[in-house]
Amino acid sequence: MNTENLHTRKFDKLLVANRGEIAMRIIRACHELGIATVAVYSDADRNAPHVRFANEAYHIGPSSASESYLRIDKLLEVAKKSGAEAIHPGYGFLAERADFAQACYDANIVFVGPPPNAIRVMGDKQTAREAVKAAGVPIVPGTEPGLSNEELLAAAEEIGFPLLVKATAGGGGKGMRPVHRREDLEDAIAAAQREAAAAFGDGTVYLEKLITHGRHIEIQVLADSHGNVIHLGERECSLQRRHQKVIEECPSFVVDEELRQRMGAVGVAAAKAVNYVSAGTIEFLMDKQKNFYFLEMNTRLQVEHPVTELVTGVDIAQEMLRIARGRKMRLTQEDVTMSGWAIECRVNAEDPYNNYLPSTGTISTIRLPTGPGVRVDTGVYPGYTVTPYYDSMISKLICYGQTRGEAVLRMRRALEEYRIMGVKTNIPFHQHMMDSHRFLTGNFDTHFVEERFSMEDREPAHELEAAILATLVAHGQSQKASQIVAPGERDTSNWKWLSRWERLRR
Amino acid sequence: MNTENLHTRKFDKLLVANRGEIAMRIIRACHELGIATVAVYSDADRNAPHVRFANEAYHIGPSSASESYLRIDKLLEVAKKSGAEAIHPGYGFLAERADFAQACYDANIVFVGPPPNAIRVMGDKQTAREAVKAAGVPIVPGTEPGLSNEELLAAAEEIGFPLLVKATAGGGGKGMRPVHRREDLEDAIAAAQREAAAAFGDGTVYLEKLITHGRHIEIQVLADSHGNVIHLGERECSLQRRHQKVIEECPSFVVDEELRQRMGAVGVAAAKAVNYVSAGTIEFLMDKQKNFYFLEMNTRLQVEHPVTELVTGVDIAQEMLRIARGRKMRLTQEDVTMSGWAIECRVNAEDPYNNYLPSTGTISTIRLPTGPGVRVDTGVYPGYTVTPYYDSMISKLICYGQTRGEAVLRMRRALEEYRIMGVKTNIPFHQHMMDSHRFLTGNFDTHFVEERFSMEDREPAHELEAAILATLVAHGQSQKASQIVAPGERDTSNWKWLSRWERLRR
Amino acid sequence: MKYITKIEDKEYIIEIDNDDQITINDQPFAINFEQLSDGVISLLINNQSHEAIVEEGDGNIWDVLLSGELYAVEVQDERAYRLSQARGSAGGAKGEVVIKSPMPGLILNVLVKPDQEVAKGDKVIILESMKMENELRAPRDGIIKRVSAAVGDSVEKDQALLIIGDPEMEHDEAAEVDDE
Amino acid sequence: MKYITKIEDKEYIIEIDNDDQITINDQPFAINFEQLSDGVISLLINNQSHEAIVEEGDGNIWDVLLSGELYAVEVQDERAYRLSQARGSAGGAKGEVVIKSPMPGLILNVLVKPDQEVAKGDKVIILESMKMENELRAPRDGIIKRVSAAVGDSVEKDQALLIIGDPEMEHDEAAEVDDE
Repeated sequence: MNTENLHTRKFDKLLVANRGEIAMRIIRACHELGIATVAVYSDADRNAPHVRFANEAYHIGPSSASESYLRIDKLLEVAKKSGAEAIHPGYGFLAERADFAQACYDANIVFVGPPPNAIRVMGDKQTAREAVKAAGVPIVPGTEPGLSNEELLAAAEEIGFPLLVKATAGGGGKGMRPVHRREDLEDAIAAAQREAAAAFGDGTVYLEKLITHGRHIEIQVLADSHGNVIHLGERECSLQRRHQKVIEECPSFVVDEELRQRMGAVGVAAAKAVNYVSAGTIEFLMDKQKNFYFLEMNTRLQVEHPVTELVTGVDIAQEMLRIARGRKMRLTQEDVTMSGWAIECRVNAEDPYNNYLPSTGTISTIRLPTGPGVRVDTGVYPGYTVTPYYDSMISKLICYGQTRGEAVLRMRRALEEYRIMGVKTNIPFHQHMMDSHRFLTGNFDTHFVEERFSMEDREPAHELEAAILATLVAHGQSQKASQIVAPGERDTSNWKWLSRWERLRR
Repeated sequence: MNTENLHTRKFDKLLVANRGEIAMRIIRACHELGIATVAVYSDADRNAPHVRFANEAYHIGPSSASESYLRIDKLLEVAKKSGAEAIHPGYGFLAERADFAQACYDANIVFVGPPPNAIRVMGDKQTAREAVKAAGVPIVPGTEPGLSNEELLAAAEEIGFPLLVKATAGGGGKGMRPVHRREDLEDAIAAAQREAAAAFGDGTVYLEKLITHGRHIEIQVLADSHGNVIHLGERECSLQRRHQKVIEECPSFVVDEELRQRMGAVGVAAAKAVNYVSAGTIEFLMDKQKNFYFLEMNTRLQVEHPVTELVTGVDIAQEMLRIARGRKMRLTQEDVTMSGWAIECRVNAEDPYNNYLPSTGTISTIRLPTGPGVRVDTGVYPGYTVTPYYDSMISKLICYGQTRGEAVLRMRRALEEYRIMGVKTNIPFHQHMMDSHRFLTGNFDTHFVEERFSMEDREPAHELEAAILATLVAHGQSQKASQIVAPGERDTSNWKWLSRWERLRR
Repeated sequence: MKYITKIEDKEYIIEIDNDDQITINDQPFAINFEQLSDGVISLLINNQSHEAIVEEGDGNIWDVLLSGELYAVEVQDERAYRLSQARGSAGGAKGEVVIKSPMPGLILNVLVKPDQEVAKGDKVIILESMKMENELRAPRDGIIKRVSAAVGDSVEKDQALLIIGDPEMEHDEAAEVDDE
Repeated sequence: MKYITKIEDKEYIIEIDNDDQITINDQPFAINFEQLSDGVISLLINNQSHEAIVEEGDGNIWDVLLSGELYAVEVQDERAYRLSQARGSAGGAKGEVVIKSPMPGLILNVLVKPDQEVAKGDKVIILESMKMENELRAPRDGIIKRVSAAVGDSVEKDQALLIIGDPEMEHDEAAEVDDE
């Protein structure tokens, strides 16, 4: 098979070209396979857990990603210096940059991911559509990119409204705009072009029919370098805000075994169409009649991979490493079975009561939920400062149950146990969702969160208790403040630490 | 069926008559089923998580268990006051006291466990042996209790050596002594009687043939109040110190599907022999030829239940509650399947380098391992003081993998991530075990830990790094100390907090 | 000791009688308050158990994290309360709302002009940060009193961007503004 | 600044040249030391990453928790080191070992008498605690110099139970004891 420019061979030391929870996920998978790990860090991340948990760590530059985590030259330099034989890109940053995969190949380093060509083809919406179309994968009607605004306006008439303006280089909803009325089209094109230009340095956009009440359902695939390709079933990712997934689950409420196998087969075909190797995800949009259309393929490990791991029992991160080491997959399609239900809530630093505006600040306290059926993947720590440099995801909270109901109830329990102070988080959003009838009955689509879900109707349940707590603490502080000796210590914001310190001195 | 003096009916509020990690486990299971919880606490436990996580909490007395957690009158009083309709005893304390189950019944409170009679029969080694023997369960040859020392010495001749001296009221190895030579018998009987008298207020002992190179293998059963009894397969608990389990796994290295079903059937028969209802465990001793003999039945939730939960996907704690609510089990024997492998390490406050002496003290720092395949059940917290009042278990660290190898490697990773400071723990013991060839090849029995496993041959891997760390911290302190103003602050044990506090003030 | 404690528009009069009892709006509650070494607070109110983290914010505002929700609570003792009553509701002119930048970013668009009427929820400013366009909306009805941000400005966290005043207060407010 | 650091019987001479370099037994190491707000320490030694918790124990002993193992490390600067050398190895008479009660409990049995020879690993005292009989053993060969616990005593944590002296030192040790 043609997987040119792909190294697969055994390696014992790997460089993680990423940060945050996904760097932790990769480091853990490596250590569980006996692979030594090399971390890289920017100025902002010296104290991050991926630096502390890795076997080695190297500084690669300022906080801005363009000067650190996106610097291919520095990453390869560290790989050489540390003797790392492989590089894992994680997600985001360089994960879907064909030139990075190629550069690794040229440096005789194993790139833990697909061959450059697969990234290149799938990275461009247009070539991706052509490639999978040829393989018989259903796609959404639309235009090719690069048309003039006049041509776009004309094409819009044929496609009909509602439609989507999408950036060719886009991803994660950036540079994407839905248009419901002809008169809004021009503004939308302008906004999408501006945003895409800013985000990707390429403002090219195209049009696509908008599937209303569509659900986002994706198929996880695994492909080894020996031509074996399997799927691990679907994930339901319809709960999104501005095309950012916030809650994912496995399996999907609307997919039965027959449909699962049908979608899985299509996913496998899409992967084969580009001689795919490694873990990948084919995203589909599904309409009310359960027709599904190819959206895009993510040629990397997905944020939401854990829900599939819990339901299939397959450790996707470890499989990815085994495949990169040139091993045959241990699993055949027949070995893959799904049991139980898993839900993932993305805990973000944002204010659900104020239009989900990102919340920056320094985390003072964290206590994670533990116990049965609860998994937390996180990369933050007490003292971590949420900055605009990196995305606002604080952690992934994943709960498993024998049934969807069990998983939801466990998620409620885990969300209530979660303690994080110093930034606002969307935990109340998740709590509200877990209480929502529409969610519980699986009756939602990709527009549910934005159009038919509101935090307005959430009752703050414990105002009286909060009032009492604040009053008692304020009271305690004023009592303490009057006892303290040195003037410097009177700085009230520290009384808590002081009282702790006083306790220690006893 | 005769399950007299057993209430089973729906309840919405439950009192947890326990503390520590098992109280947490029960509270979580209740909240996941929408059941409100009532915690009780002794002087030592005001700040314990079970107090903080429960919906209500009541103080029941001094730290000594005999004045608090063992006070049936106080527990029933709190149940009445709080309106709790059910009581869960957890394990230890009153969990296997028939009089407590009876008292709950008399107070018209649902006891989450078996009927008093089942506890009574299984609680006495002798009646237990008779009951299961009648049901065709194989038992180890031995004497009945209450014999005079002369009679015991005579009986010993028939049974032959090696043999075990066991306390009738015993459990968890207390009042148990192995005897290999005739001349040691009298001393052993004396020691066992003394220890049993101290621990249980009853010094009665009996003799039992000692199965050498035996493995401890137990069967988890579930029985509902409608006469349905199923088993959830076996657990391997051979790794013990002084008859205290330290590491458990599911499944067992030596049990295949055929043997599993055979042992399971025997376990079910034993449960039926006493009209058992609720979750229970039948412990067997298995010799080299894989003959298995009934040891005892634990008529309660077992410490090591999580390994079975991870491998079968069944939430045993929740099932127990459903059964107590009078529900039919959702599962039939056919629904029970085992997939993957789970290992539990009991993290105890003890010094593995000094004869495992219990280590008392106050925990200053805890950081639990997280991430894929790792579950931690714990009841301790920063500021918790390990005292002789309660047992020395700090937490249960449970790891899951698709294979035993994966589970072991994950356990190594999790043990390395675990941070607990303030008391010595047996984490190095677990790390050493996870590296041990005998353990990895499943080649061990109940005497392995004490007779063929030593910490002596463990190399401290990071002495140089430890030396550097201590020196840098000491240096940092002396630097800081010289800058600090108020004399009180010079107290060196606080420099860390001070520096933290100083950081906060910036 | 007596405190006046506000959450949103609710006001509680809380009297701390002693270590294990408080009185709220003349109703007594048995309390048991503990702070753990990691700062977490455990509070029993008539045996109802609550775990929370409480940290001091600006002014007399305390942030209380309680079963997932973050509450902003204003606590004043009687003296402070009477003072603030005297000079009108705490902070700035009555009913005035300052819209601050929630994070560092770039002003992409300013959708309102001074003296313009806005309704709660109207978009007023588009701020780019974390590579996303973020819409800042009016927290309530009112009149734009001042706009201190312009398209293209890069702004810091908490930088004041514009001020919304009460409609009915418009005149004296306007006056005030002119004074400055 | 120069320190003499001991673990077990190993001794390291560690010189802290500046914030990012140290010299150990004349060999230089590049270091990067950070302490997090929760007290955890992250140390890079020639880019090798180590995470640890370090707390001060008694005397100059520091407890270092490093990938599961707890190390007891003695740190002395040159001055303190020379002093301790002068008056023989730190703490008590040379080679003397005090066996302390590791926890509160009840003395069930004392298996040795003063002047009795013991070998490393010999049981010396049976202590009941946590409802278990715990065996205290001799940490090394030596001679019992003093027994300060009797059967039936209930003892506190860290209470001295008996003292083991060096065989070869016996005489002057004995003398010392008599002096007291």
